[in-house]
Amino acid sequence: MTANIFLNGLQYLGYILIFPGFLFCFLCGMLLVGIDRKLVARMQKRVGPPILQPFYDFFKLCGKETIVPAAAERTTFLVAPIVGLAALVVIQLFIPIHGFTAFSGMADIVVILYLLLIPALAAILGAAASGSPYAGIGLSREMVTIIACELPLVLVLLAVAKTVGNALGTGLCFSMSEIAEYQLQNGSLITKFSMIPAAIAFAMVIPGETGSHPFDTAEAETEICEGMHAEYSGAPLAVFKLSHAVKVLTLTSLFVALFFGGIGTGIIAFDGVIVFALCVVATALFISFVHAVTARLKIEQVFKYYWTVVSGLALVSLVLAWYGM
Amino acid sequence: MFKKLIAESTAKSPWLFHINSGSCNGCDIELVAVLTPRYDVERLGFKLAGSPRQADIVVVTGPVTRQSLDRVLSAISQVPEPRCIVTMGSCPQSGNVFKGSYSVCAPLSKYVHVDVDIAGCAPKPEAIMDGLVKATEILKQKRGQM
Amino acid sequence: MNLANMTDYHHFPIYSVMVLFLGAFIIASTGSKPSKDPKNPAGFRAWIALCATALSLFFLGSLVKPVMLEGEIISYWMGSRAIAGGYAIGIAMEVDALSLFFALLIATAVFVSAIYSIRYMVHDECVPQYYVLYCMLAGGVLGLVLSGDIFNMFIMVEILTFAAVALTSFRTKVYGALEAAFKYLVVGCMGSTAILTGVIMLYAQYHTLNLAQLANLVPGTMNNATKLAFAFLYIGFSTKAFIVPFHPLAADAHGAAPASISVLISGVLTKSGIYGIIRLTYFLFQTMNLGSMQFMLVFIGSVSMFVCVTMALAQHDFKRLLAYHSISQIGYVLAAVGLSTSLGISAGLYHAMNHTLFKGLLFLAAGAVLHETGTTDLGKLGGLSKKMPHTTVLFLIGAFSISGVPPFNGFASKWMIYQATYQKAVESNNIGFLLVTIVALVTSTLTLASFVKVTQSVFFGQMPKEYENVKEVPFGMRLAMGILACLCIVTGLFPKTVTGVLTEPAAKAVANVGEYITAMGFKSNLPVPNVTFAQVGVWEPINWLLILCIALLALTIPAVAGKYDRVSEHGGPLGAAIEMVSGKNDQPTVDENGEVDTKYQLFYGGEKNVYSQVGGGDLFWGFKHNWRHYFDFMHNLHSGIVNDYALWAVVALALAIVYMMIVL
Amino acid sequence: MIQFNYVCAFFLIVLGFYTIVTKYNLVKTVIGMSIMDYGVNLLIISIGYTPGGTAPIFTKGELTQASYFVDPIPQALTLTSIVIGACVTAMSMSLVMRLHESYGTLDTREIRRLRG
Repeated sequence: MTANIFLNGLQYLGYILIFPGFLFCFLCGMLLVGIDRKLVARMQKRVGPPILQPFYDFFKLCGKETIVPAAAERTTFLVAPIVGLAALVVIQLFIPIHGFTAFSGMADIVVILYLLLIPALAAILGAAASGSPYAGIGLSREMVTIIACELPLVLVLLAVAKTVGNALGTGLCFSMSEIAEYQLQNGSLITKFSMIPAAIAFAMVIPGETGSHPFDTAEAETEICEGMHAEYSGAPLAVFKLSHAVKVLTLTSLFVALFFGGIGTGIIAFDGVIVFALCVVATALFISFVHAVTARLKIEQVFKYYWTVVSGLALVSLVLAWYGM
Repeated sequence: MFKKLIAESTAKSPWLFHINSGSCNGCDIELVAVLTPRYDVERLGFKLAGSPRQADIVVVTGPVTRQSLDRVLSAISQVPEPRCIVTMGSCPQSGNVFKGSYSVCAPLSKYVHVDVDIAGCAPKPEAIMDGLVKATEILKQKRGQM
Repeated sequence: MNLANMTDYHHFPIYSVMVLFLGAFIIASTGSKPSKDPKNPAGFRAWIALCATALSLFFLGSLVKPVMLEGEIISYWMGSRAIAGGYAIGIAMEVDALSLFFALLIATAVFVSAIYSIRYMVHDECVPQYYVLYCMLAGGVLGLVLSGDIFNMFIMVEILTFAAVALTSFRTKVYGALEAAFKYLVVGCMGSTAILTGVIMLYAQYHTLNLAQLANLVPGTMNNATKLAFAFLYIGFSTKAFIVPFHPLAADAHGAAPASISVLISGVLTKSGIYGIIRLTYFLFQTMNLGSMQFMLVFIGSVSMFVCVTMALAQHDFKRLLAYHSISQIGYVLAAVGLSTSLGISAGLYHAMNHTLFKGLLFLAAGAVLHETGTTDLGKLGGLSKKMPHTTVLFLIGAFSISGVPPFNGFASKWMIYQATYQKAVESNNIGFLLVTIVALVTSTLTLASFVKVTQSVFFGQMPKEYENVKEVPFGMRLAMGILACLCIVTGLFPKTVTGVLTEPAAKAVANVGEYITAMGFKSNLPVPNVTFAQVGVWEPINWLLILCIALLALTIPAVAGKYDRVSEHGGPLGAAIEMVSGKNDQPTVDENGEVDTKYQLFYGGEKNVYSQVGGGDLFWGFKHNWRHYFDFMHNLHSGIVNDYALWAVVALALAIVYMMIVL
Repeated sequence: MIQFNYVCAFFLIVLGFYTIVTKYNLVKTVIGMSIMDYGVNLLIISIGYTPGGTAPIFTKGELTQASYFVDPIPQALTLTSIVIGACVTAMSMSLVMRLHESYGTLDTREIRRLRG
């Protein structure tokens, strides 16, 4: 495996830097967040910021001065956002876009579930390194949100693995590319009725995992002054905002890959556009709509909500998948 | 190439940090009114930031009472460079009706270089937006010289 | 005994055990006058202990090729009295892949901990006795793992229990050390009595004490006495492994013992308990093909997995938190081994190895914090990363490993365990095992949560005034931690080779009991099973790390490039960030009375610089609030009274007897 | 007759458990542990007994195929078990002494600093 990576290195470098890698994530992630803020504004009868607002925010922050507080641990404080963003982009490489995966055969679903931990852990370490009490409260809430989102995510992924496994006859199948191929042949997983509760559960997990409005107790600007990013300014903060945007893209494209894999033509360019369109619809429905309608929850309500309502839905689909529906 | 892009986007996405140094909350309500759907200053890119580290424009309301003076100054000092100090309402500019009181160290400009003064005892939202837009121009020039 | 005969590897098992006991004897005979050198109170005795552990590690290391790769089983008779009249008379040592796997694990942990304790035991008195007990403990555990005679195993269990109890209460002035040692001794002695009763019941039925012969005779002829013996032996060994009903012992013992001993208790003694249970269930009684036996082991494994991780979340002391975690990881190992599928056993053993490595590293880091600041209370510490940067980095490697963050070794073995349990659930079409996978995944996140809590309350956040003059730990301690950290990273990056060389031969040995019996000279008709380790999932850590490094490079190049185009001193998108790392940018200025100027103070809503550390108890309020009834109940359940723990032990014994009578 | 020994042995073991579990005095716990040990020793000895057997000691010239010996191995095991019992009692009594010195009491309900 390592050998042929060096062989067609240029192609892989292209994957990392351009298509499902940095450029794609940067542009599509920022666009998604722009569309999200615009939709929320429109739902409140406001004109709302231009779609390219996240780009302006990013470049403004790059121009700002970076202040490292005296109480902070300098290197961890500055390196944490970069590692978080890099890990997030690497996850995007493993997610199939209608059958085409940049690096298949390297990580299966459970590994992707755990790779999603690294960006969150990087943000937590950055917050811990800044030494601010607001950041301390923020990271404690972020950790509780991660625990809350972990259970439903696990149940959904096990249900998907079991359903595809039943069809392939091996009983369970963890690898993403096999799931993508299965959906190519017999249609998206959403069409199977045992998968509908799992899709809804995954949709409910997306706002929690990305920390968008009703579940953004970790970065509550009003209560704990931007929570984990309280002491960040300038370029590191720009990288954190960018990784938030890329996380929205990663989770929605994972949702599309898992449940809407069947939709799409063969040509890679069109598939990219179609998948991005589906991601926009997913963001609109699950993040913007929920943001405009709800108020921020207390952290123990977030935990209770995820471990009862959403996990129950995911459990329903797991049991259905288990008995071969 | 970057310099122009950064200067351009500094003007397009100014983030506000609101410090209340003992105001009667008249100006605070007006500032929030500017963010509501009717006036919607967010279409120009404005956003309320939670901590001074993430702010570009610091909006100070209230007659800077003695109790809050050093707190206001330490908060302003924590805002990273290209920043703009905006005083809203006449209290921070002259102390308004509270001028001469033992506990008011009124004109903020005695302690900090103030860039934009928005006049009015509870200025109208249009005046606030005009002041804030002027502040973004100043930000852009400051960004250019840095 | 010419030299050629001496260096023949068949003698190495007894050499490795005897070297340690010899070391203990020599140190004991050199009196207890501490040496004048302040940095190393035990003087040359520390070097004797170090050489003894190094030699035993060398002997076991050279056994890897014949036993692991070529699959040979070394049987060694003490006093060369072999089988007379069909009965094994002498005491035998039998080293197959499973025992060698555990022996290697134990020898590495013992060697590294010896390096650490040279500089760690500086503040203590009568350190020579510490090294005597240390070598006795190491020798006892190695003897237990390598012995082929069940009564010899009992003797070694006694030796290691005595040494562990004495070492737990070594620092008598530590809060609660004597009490922890007494509780450990009482319930440990009950466990040993249970083992002795079980051994004697077996001898009464089969008139032999040799493991291989028992494995040959027992499976067919199971009457009530042997079932009783099985129950007693099982409870005895689970006392040594600190599984659920006996886990408070471990929490007290680790909390009070010196860090280098906590490494041994958590990394080594628990593994010897697990080894005993594996020998018991797979070899002696061969009951693991019964569904109910698998259910028992997996159930106890997952209960101890979940109970101990939630207890750990509620702790206020660094070492007690680590102690509860080691029991929860032992729960993982037991659940995986209890599946009795070859992949399950291989995953369980792989996790046992990883656990010894990262748990040793974490305890050494806790010891370093105790060595420098004098306390391990999570509420009082904070911000030590500025004063102890190396310890922080090493601790973070250990914390990431235990909580299963991808590139490190904890993830590789936990990932294999999830697959093993899920595959078992699919094969046996029994939804119970699916529950175990879910509990395992959720427990792993709770482990991550408790280590985030430790990171924030000990190493990051704000530093209290009294730790101003804390400085980095001496090099010897950091060397020990460094060795374990490198092992953690290496075993994490090469799961295929590590499992191929170490855990798969051991798993084959567990499945292949027939060869174990014939190696001792008894005829056995058990078939040689063909063992496959087919894995459904796929995980290539090296390639993933390669892509991550390329991505990291891709991020930093524009940043560094930005720095040179002199547009402004803050340059391109990340210019400022990289400049800061190189420290060129403005430094926070400190005025005359040590007050940092306001620009670099933390933002407190305008207040002056105030010390307020968020750590210890006030983290994870959301989780604790939702589970408050559970936490209160568990807090009261662990009452700390000796009688309650003894009551749990007796109840567990009764339950085991009833369960074995019904099931077997 | 030998069954009576087994019943006594197991009775002693259960008595030992009873003392450890219910008595709230440290010294009584130690006594309970040693009673448990004596029970096991009695069990080991009575297992090795063959009716009509003599002590397993060889004397010159008297070695005949017909002479009955009691099984020697359990007796060897009992020796070790007695020694271990003695060590357990010695160590636990020293711990009890130090506990009394630092906690000021022998009541196990007070000695519970490490809990929760």
